[in-house]
Parts: sequence; C-alpha cells; structure tokens
Amino acid sequence: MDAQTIIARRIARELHAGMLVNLGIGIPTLVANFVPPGMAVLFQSENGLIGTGPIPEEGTAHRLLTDAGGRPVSALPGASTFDSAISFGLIRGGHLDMTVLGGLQVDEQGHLANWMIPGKMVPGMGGAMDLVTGAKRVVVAMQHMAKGKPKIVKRCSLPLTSVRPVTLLVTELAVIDFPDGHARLLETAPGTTVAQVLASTEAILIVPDDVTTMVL
Amino acid sequence: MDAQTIIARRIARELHAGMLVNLGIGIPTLVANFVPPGMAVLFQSENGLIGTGPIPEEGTAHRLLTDAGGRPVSALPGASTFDSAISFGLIRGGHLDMTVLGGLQVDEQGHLANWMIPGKMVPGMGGAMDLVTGAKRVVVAMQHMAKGKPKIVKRCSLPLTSVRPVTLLVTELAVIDFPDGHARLLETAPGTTVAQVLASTEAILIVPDDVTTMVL
Amino acid sequence: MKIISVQDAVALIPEGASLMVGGFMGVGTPERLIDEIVRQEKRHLTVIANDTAMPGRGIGKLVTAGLLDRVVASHIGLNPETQQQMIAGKIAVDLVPQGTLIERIRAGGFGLGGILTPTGVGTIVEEGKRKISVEGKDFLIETALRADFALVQAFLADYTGNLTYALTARNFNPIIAMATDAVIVAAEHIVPVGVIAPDNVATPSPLVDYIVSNE
Amino acid sequence: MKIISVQDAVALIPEGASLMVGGFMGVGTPERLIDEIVRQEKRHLTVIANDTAMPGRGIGKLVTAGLLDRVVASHIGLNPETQQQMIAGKIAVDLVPQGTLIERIRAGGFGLGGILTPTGVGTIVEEGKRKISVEGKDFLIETALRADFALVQAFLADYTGNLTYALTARNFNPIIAMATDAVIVAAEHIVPVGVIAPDNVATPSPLVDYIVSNE
Repeated sequence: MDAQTIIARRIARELHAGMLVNLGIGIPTLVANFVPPGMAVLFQSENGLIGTGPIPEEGTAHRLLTDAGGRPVSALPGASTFDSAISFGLIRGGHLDMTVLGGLQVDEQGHLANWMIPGKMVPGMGGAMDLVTGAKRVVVAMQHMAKGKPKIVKRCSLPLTSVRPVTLLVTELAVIDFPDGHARLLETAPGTTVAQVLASTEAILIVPDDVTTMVL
Repeated sequence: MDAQTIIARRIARELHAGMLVNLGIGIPTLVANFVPPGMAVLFQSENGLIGTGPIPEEGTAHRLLTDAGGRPVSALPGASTFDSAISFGLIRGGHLDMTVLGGLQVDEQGHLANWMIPGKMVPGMGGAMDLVTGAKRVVVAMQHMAKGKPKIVKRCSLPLTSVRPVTLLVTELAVIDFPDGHARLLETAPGTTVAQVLASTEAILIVPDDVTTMVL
Repeated sequence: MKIISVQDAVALIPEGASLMVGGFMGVGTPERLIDEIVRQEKRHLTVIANDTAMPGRGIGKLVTAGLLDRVVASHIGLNPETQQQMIAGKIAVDLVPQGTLIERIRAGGFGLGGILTPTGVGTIVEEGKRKISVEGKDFLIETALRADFALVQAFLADYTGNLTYALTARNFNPIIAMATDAVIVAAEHIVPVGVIAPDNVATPSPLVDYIVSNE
Repeated sequence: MKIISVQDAVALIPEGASLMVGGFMGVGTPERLIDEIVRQEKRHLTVIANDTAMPGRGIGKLVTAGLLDRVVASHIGLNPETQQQMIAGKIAVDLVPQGTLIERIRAGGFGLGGILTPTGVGTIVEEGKRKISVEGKDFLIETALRADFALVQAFLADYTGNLTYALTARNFNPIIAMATDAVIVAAEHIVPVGVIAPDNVATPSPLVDYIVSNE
C-alpha cells in the first residue's frame, strides 16, 4: 500500500455516520474513497456545498457544480448550496465535525503550518486558517518526511496556519495526537516500529506503553 | 384636511420612482396611500419583505405574509423575502433610500428621540436606531405639538434614537430641514403663518426669506 | 437528526435554559413548541428573540404563564404584560436594537466574537460597551450571543433536516438555527429527501438536531 | 436598474477602479464582463475576489492582460502568473483568510465597521491589526471592505433586478452585490417579473444597478 493510501484509509476510520466533514486538496480528498459502505457522511466543499458526491459519471457533470478546486462534482440527495459567508459560518462557528488538511510542518505542540514557504511558495491560505481555527476536529494528512527531512518538528519554522493545536496527525508511519499540548504516539503503521517513527521525527514524542498498530 | 393627512401627503411628495422606502408604524404608514399614481416605489418591511403591497383584499391574505406589526399585507410582483440579518444589512448598509418614522421629540440639531419615555413607556427601539443610523434619508412624521407642548425642542430630554441628524421633519404646520446641524424652516402649511410656526416651536428655527407653502 | 414528539422535544429543555425563538410579532414562531413549554411549565427561562409578540400569541404565551426570568429583545411594545412584569421586577429585559440583535446572534453562530456597528453610538445603548474608531468613524463593539436551544419554525423540512422558510416567517429562524447548542424545529410540512432543491435550502441539515413529528 | 450592453457596462468602469468580482476558481465569474474589460484594456484595477482563478479563465484573464495593480484574495495558488507578477512587483497582493475576506466584504455591504474573528490570531495575519478580548478569548478586529463596482454572475435575473444563483456559482456573488457603489450583473437568463418567487430571490432588486443584455 502506498503512503497516500495508508494515510487516507486510516483517516477514513475517523469518520462516523452523520458527520459533516471538509476535505482539503491532495491526500485529504482521497479519504472520500474509503468511507465504509453504507455510512452516511456529509462532505462540505467550502465553495458552498454540503452533500458533495463522487466525480460525476460521463455526461452528468454541470459546470456550476464544482468542488473547491473548480472541478466538477456530483451532489447527493439532500445536498444544499449556499454563499461563502454561510459556508465559513459553518466552518468558523463549530458546525463542521471534522476537517482533513495537508501539512508542510506540524510541531511538538500540534501547531500546523500548511500555507506558505516564504520566498518560495505563496499560494495563500484559502480557507485553511478558518478550518483549523473553527472545525471541531482537525486532522492532518501528511507524509512523515519530505526529501529525507522530518516534517514533524520541534517548532514550526514556517508561518503557522493557526495557534490552535490540531487534533490528530496521520502519516504513512504513525498516528499522533496532542493531549495537553504535547505530541503523543498512538499508533504505528503495519511493519513500522516505534524506533523507526522516532528516528524519522524531530519533535519529541511521548510514547505510551500501549502504542498499537494502525487498522487500515 | 386633518393633521395626519397633511403630514402623510406632504411626505409622499418626497417619493421618487424606483426608491426603496421603509415606513414606520402610525402616521408613516399612511404615506403609502398617497404615492402618485403610476409611480413605482418599493416599500420594505423590516421583518423581511421588499415589495409590500396594500392590505390584501378579502380572502387573499396569508398568515405568513405580514408587515412589521404582524398584520397581513400583500406582495407586489417582483417582491422578495429575506431573513432579518439581510433586512438590517439593507437598512444599515445604506441601501434604503428613505425611512419615514414617527417622533416624540426632534431637537434644534435634528436629533430624534422616538423610542422611550423613561419610567412611562419602554416599548424598545425595534429597528428605529438602525433605520435612523443607516438610511440615506431620514424623514420624521410628527405632530407639531403634544398636549399643548412643543415637540421641536432646543435639546431632546428623551433618550436619542441616533446621534445622526434627521434629513427632514414634516408636521401639520411646517417642513423643517437641518443643514449644517441647525433647524431651518422650509415650508409652512396652507393657512399657517411663519409666526404661528415659531410660536409653536421651542427650538430656534432659521427662517430664510423664501419660506414657501406646502404643496399637498 | 431525530424526529421526535413535541412532548419529548420540550422535555429536553431544562428549567433555567436559554432559548432563541424564531418569529416576528408571532409570525414564524413555533406555536406547538411554545404551547408544550407552557403545558410542561418550564420555568426561569431566558428568551432571546426579536419581540415578545402579544398576549395569547407565540412568546406572549410564555410571558403570560410567568415562565420567563429574562428577555433579550428589540421590542416589547405590543405586549403590555411584558412591560408590567418588567416594571414589577419579575422579568429582566435587555433591549437591543433589532439590527444589532440579529448580528449578535449571527456572530454567535458564525464563530465571530462580535461586530462593529454604528447603531447606538452616542445613545444610551452604548453604556458599558467598548467603542472603536475605524477610518475616523465610531463603532460600538457588540459581542456575540448564543443560547442553549433554538426553537425554529420552518415551512418545509426534509427527513435529513434541510429547511426552507416561507415569506415573512423567515425572519430570525435561519440565524438562530446556527447559534445554539441544540436546534429543535417545527415544520409545516415534512417532506422526502430531494423535494427541496439544493439552491432552496435555507438551513442545511447538519444544523438541525430535532424535528417535531407532525403526527 | 438599467439593462445595457456589455460594452456600455464596462465603459462605466474608469481606469484605476476597484472591482469586487464573483466566482470561486472561475465558477460564478461573469466571463462576458471580464472579456470586455480585457478588450477595452481597463488598467490599474484593484480586484477583490476569492482567488485569481487560472490562466485563461475568469480573473485569470485580467492577470494575463496585465490590467491589475492590486489583488485582495484568499488564494492565488492555481494561477502561477499572479505569483510571478507579485514576485516581479507588478501586482500587490493582500492575502486574506477566506472566511475573513467574505465577512469583511459583508461588513462593508451591511454598514458594519468590521467583525471580530479568531481566525489569524497568533499568525502573521494579525500583524498591524488590533486585537481584542471577549470573555477571555482573543479576536482580531478585521475591518470592512468596499469597492467601486461589483461584477456579479447570476443564474436568473428578472427585469426589475431580482437575482438567483445556481449551485456552487453562488459563492461571493450575493455578498459583493451589497458592498459596492455600483452593481453590474450578467445573468444566464433574464426573465419576466414574477418568474422568481419572493422566497427564491437571493439578491433583491434595489441592489442591482445594471444588467447586461443577453442580445
């Protein structure tokens, strides 16, 4: 299983029936492919849609029904559309049960940096700052290392997305949460040891006795 | 012609085609009866309606189509309904061309008091404070005196509705505006002299040479 | 979202709860929920709403039954009983300009701490509030309002909880549906999913916790 | 409200004007107005919008044509040309969190001085801004935004100016229609008065100044 699939499958296990969930661009989008059969999860697109369905079948797309990247989507029965003020009212107001976002860095205290690399990449924060500040649960989907360097760092060197710590960080090697503002290792990927995770991580991880293996 | 009719007829002359206008309870409501035939004026009810029409004909009322007093109204073709946040966004945001309100006192500087008499009458300000603060033009419809006492005073003794001066004050005796923050007599009612207006007014009125007679 | 009886819905509300109630002079107020609150005699309630309607209608019934400790509203002028109970010290009344009230509720539901409004500057409404200047113009800082329950009257509700409102019965309803811990809806009609087109949904389904059964 | 040709509508816009433009990655952007702005070569524009779309689409065409001096947006990541012109110092770009951007525009249209938001607290977004505490929680004061013109894409417009929007093409459109001195609308269909039911109007007619003829 490749890294992206491990991450998406593991995050899909955080879904519960009736949840309202926002998926960011990249790995987070893949999570929708692994919703357990029969489980009704509502996906929000921040451009103004609740009830986002899969990519439309050939010949059924409409140019005015799109995801936050501007790509055609379908709308499930019971879908609703709304303006951007309401869309971010839902996000900021705590009505969104979970957001899944990509990350550039996550630090020991759970701070996320995911929207710019000064002097190099300045796409803008889009909705990320509101999502991390307002969603009930913030899950980061991120590869554990980038070009051989740890992305889970002692302290983010890149500009933060929010000072609110994320709820859960899922990589292809580990699942980490941040109780009391400090990173804690919860699970390792099948075939990955705790020592391997620690060696790939700059941040100090609390390692409880009962670290389990990811169920995918 | 009674006092209320004089006031309502004179204020109706401030209407122009295409205007969006809010009419308060009492004398202001009567203004709608004197819209010149063929002139398309849009009336807003602050409970969430643009395009308020006359009292519905027998058998055509609907309990969910009402004015700000909860009474049945009709809706003209092209009417729209909306929530209270949008309704007051229209009012506060300067999208309302004119508001007509009743008054308890108006002072020399054009300040209006119209929402409470401490210890006696505390109905609440409803939408009045937003209307006076936000509408493009604020017109007060008010009888000149109450129980023999002037209502146009040097300084309001009752709590103000807004520190923003009103645009125009129309009574059954006079039309007064407030350029540079001071009351000025513009018109007197047919058969009323300038001296009579001054005698009924506590505030000092600037009296230009060209005071005209109200056209009703 | 659950569909429950009106009795069970009101049983969820504890004495002393704060309620945001839809409606404007009683139009768009969920009368069935109000009647059941009176029947179950829920006391010491705080009501946040545009007005207290008139005796015998909507929130007016809660006033008459003596169930309210506190009212936050823009207007109580058409209900003499509210004024009498206020003067007698039985109900505490906070009067808030209507446009400020709806924006404070919206802020509570939209995750904002409040808004800057010119309404009330220089009047007694500004007492005790922070004032701030933006580009030379003064604004009051009006803070967010939230409550425990929203009592919402909808026109259509589908079985997932999507709502529409009709005509002037919309008023405060879609805004309070975002600003409380639990949202209880009475609807004129409960319809199958798909009957309400996505563009016509005024309150998306995830906001709704309970719909009162029409049986 | 006047119905005018797209040429006459764009001729109203002076060089150096500020424009709020509807759309989200080009969906819901009035392409006909954009194309005509490019044809008439209106220069030194400020655009306030969610994003700059991509080259060849919506606001992306204005970027490519070199007509923009300033952009206020939440995202420019899908348009490399915006980033190139920003780095070259040709376009000044203010990046604003999306939820903050739409609330600042709404505040401008709703007569509010601004809003208090938790978004951006403790990040570089808070630089130069006032911060305020409400019940122990910190908020940034984000001030209102307005512009000279709104360029709105509607689905239906009636002949008085009432508008509806379709699906995800709604986005910023109804909000910007309240926040500018003049509102210019392109609609997929212009329909007789009465075709749009009152409850379905998203932008009431008094907000609209010009509708571009579909002939």
